[in-house]
Amino acid sequence: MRYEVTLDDRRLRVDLAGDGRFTIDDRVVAADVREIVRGRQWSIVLEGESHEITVVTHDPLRLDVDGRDVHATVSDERTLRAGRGAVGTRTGRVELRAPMPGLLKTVHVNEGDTVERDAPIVTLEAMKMENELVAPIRGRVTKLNHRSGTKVEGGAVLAILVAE
Amino acid sequence: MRYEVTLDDRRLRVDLAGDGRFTIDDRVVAADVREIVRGRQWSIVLEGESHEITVVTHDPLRLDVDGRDVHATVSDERTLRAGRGAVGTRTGRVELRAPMPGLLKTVHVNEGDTVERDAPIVTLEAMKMENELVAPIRGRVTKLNHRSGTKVEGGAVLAILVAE
Amino acid sequence: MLVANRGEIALRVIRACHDLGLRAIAVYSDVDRDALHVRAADAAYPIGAAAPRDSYLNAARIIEVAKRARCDAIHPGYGFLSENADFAQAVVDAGLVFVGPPARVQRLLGEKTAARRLARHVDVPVAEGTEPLRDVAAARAAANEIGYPVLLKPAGGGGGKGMRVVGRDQDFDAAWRGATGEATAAFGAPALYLERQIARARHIEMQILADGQGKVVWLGERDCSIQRRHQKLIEESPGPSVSENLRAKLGAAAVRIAERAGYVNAGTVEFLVDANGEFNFLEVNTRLQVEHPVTEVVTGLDVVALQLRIAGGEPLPFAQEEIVRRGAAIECRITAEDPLAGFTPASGLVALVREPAGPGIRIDSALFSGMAVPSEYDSLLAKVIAWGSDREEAIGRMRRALEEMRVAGIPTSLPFHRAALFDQEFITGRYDTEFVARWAARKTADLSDGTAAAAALAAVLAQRSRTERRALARADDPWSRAGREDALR
Amino acid sequence: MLVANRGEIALRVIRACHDLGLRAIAVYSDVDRDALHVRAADAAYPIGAAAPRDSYLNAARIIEVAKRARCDAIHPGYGFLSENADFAQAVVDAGLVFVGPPARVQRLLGEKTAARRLARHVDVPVAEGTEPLRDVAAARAAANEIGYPVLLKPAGGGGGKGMRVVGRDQDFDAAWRGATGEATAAFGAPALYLERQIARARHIEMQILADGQGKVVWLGERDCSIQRRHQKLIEESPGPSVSENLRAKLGAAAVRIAERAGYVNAGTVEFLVDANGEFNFLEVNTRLQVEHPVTEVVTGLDVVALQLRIAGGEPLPFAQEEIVRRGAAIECRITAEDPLAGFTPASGLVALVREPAGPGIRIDSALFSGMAVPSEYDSLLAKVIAWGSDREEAIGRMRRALEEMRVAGIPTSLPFHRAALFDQEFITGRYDTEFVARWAARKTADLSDGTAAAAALAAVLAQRSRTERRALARADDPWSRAGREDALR
Repeated sequence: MRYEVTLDDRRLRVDLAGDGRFTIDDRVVAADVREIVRGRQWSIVLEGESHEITVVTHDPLRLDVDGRDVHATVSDERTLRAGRGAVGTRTGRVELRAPMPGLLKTVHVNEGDTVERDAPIVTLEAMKMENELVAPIRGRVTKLNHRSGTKVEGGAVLAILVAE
Repeated sequence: MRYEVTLDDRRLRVDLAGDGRFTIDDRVVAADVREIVRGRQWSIVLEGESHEITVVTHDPLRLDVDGRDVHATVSDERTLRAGRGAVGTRTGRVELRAPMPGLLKTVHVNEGDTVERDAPIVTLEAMKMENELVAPIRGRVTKLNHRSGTKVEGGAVLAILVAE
Repeated sequence: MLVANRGEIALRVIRACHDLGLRAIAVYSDVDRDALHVRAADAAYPIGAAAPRDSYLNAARIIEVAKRARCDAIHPGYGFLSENADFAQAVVDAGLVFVGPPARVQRLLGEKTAARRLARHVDVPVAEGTEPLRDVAAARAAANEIGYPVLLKPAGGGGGKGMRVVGRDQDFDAAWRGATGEATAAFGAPALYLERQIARARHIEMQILADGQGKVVWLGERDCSIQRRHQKLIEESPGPSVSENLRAKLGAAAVRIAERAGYVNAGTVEFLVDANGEFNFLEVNTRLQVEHPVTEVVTGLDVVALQLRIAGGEPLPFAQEEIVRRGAAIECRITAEDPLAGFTPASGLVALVREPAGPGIRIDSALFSGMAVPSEYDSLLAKVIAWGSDREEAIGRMRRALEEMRVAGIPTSLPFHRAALFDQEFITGRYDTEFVARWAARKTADLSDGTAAAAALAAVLAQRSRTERRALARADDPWSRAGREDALR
Repeated sequence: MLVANRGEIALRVIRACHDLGLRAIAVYSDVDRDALHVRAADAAYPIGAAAPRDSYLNAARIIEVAKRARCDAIHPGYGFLSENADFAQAVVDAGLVFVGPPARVQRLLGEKTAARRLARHVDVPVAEGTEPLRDVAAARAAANEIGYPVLLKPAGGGGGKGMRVVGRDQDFDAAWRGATGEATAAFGAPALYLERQIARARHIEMQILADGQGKVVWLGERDCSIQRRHQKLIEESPGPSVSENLRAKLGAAAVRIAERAGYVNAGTVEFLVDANGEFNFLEVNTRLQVEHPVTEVVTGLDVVALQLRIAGGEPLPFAQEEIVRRGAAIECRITAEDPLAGFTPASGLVALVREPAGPGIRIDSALFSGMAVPSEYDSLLAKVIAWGSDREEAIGRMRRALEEMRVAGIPTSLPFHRAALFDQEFITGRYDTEFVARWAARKTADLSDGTAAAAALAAVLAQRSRTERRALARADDPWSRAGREDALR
């Protein structure tokens, strides 16, 4: 199985062979891989170097790599063939979700607006604080799902942006 | 289901009703029970008091009760009806097992010997140390399974004692 | 002792009780039943629903529990009821001891403009500012007189809640509305006042202790300039910019204010220090503070244990000149906030925790694997405190500790803290209150080829593991259900 | 830096490297692949099978790895190769730095009767005893001359391994055989010597540091009298029986011995102190000791970091009179031994760990949930160190820390330590080296009715949970297999 992985701004190709060996960017790699916590933490000794990788969050995929913080995406060959990768990175469509339940204090934009990266989209009141949720990309606001003053669940899609 | 529980030298009867309520020594107890770690740790708030109970080892059953160390046995009504409780406590038959793999350095007794509680039965060499395993009860040695000089596995039954 | 709080500070107070051989009683809201403070306490009582007003702010219910559980005293921790004078009074009226300054002191110093007057009275410099403002028009007029930027602050309480920096006249009305709303929510009082905003200032605070016999001592300062929206993220002691001379002046000023106020128990006097070392009084926090461990590891004193002794009527067991500060300490507040997404708060299940340990490291934490972080409360999860014989050693240890620490399941502030400890401004100690604002959220990790290869491999394995478990979780037996829960964490 | 050890001490040395910003290279045997020291290190190399002689005692292999990984230096930790003069020499011969005293010092002091002669030479009192003994007949004759009880000790190495107290003539031959065997196993040298056994003595040791420029300082003493079979279980500093005067005398004696031996790096000079405060030199441990954190938290010095600096050729950065001791510290060695069954060692899977934290608590530990404790090595799992501004505060904190700590899956020494901290002899500080022998293994927990009810209920739930999971584990899909592994832990 072939995967394409991004780590921050870096891109790598990983091939997992049926026999458990694997190659990275077509180079066969000698690594001793141990799953320390099921589905969460691996210890990998690769050419002598010792690495511990922990999955901080799955969605988006954030890794703790030896105490450093790395954004990652993984696309397998099927989704690659189908022409789309991880949500948002290839289609250019990004969902802005509520990170937690709260009160939607203010909606700063209208559908159809084009916004810069980091522009405020909504203000969410939660944990006794007002939190500005900003545009993760430069793009057009194609959908706004909730009005100011409504309570929203954690994970609710508040807005959809399409890259411009 | 009815159980008989011993905690060190204390004996209690626990009844678990089908509806999740329970009684202890025929007294209905109001307890808020939470399993914190599956099969290992419970938080129990019982009449206001907060208890945390951890299963240190299953066999023998050793509990950590709010940071105190307690020996326990549990017998359910079926085994109670069958006339036998937890291993060793009712039949008077105790197995002396190797706590870890090692070399059986010396066997200090012969089959048929009657020994006092805490009398040395065998010396096991393990973890670079010689360890004396002593009689957990006063009783007669009815069986010795290994000779001096043999390697034994962890958990191997080294001797059987019957209470006198 | 009843501990009227939750999270790491409840556990901290329970530990102080147990260190002294005292019984500790916890209270908990519906979502905190499994919390460590509940399990560590000798007894624990439910006090209501998750929303603070239904539980941790429910003074009547808490006092009722304290009496039912036959407690002698209540420790409020920080936040919640800790600076509520009415609560302090109600505790005393119920025949219990309140561990903190008496209601009279809280009233006097809790009204922030009254505290400013008191400070001026004992010759402590106070930042240019106003009394509580009648309305937005009066406020705007005052702001124009003082000159922008100005600081809008709630008169009813401190701690950074409801504060707003206003840079220009046209933003004033919106800031006034926001600050009024937050002040009302946080302190039940909308009143605001204005202060001149001091540029590139440092937030320096002085820990004090006062016993019931009128003795007041200062323990040393903390530099808490690294804040975001007036919420502290890193604190240290000694302040890297504070000279021995300034320290003594701040200590003396803090003691004068405390003496004048008839202060009893632990407290903190906050100052703003400008680039020239000139200082202005800000406010008094009439309670234990989040960052008290920094002072504890430098002085070797147990501030919470001393709070309990003072509340029990004991005199302070040492004189000012017996307080010896040693080395340097730094605290990082690990919060459930995502610094890579504008510090948005996070809630959810903590799938995995590993806390750092070893030489010079102290952890005050409420974290455990499997913990559900609720969305109703402050986002503080754990405090990592590093001590060193000098600042350089403390920094080395803190970097290592942050590198060792793992929290998975929810985003935390770790990425910010890890970056901050390598920031040149922090290393040289020349930071100010704008540090976080200047901090560029996202730096790309500079991974070696080998590290990138290992990370890529783990990313693939994580993805596969998750996909497989999701497939398995379709079968509906108890095991796969448990598996699914694991997988979805 | 290559760390030629495992367990908590390997992690301790790696942390010291990281605190200083140095790269740390781990080595591991086949059973240690998942260990924390492997994961914490920057690089890690397998060095062979579980048996120590195939891995952690395999000097040639370790040096080869150090060269391959382009290390500059090797830190041996304690145990294993730490007091092996040939190894120290081989490291230097390979062009690497050995972090510890040079081979010449190790040879001189490693031969225990030579060390006794050296001590006598610099007017340090030495317990009555013999040179290495030719055979059992000569030994018996010497024993009868000194008078029973006597102590049989290996001449080839210290640390309590292979020591035997002999109470009477008829037990002598068996003790000789046992001690010869253990001495050969531990040090590769069967030679034994005799010392007079001092009744109700205290084991007091003095930490020293010496740089390459001939400067030697002492940091303070540790009372390590709480031992079982000469393996320490609790250590503290200051020694509760040690006067300021005795401390200065022991310090001066230790420095004289170190200077005479041309000592370099960290070391410990051990003494036996009798009920009258008279002291006798025992031996020098030419390495870092397990209990070094006790001295670190009292002095604020990082002994391992100082070892690295000294090995790098730096002079000691302080003078004797600049070393300030503050407060009191206690260390409990949590081992995989069952104190309720004669301290039999245990191995197996650690199902759950919770380590204590909070004010005054330091943890040096290799434990993690899911760890497999191998049977091949020393049983030390974790060290809990409690500091307090005085001994009473340190005791209070240690009691609380031990009460907080949880280890499940294998028995540990926790029940001993929990009981010891409430023992009247310990509380008053009037214990001696017979403390553990006198300790009655099993005290019945005195549970309140409510506590007993909760414990009984949990016992039933634990039993049911296990039975259910065993039943489920019969179905053979991946989940139930994982479940079974959990259940059988």
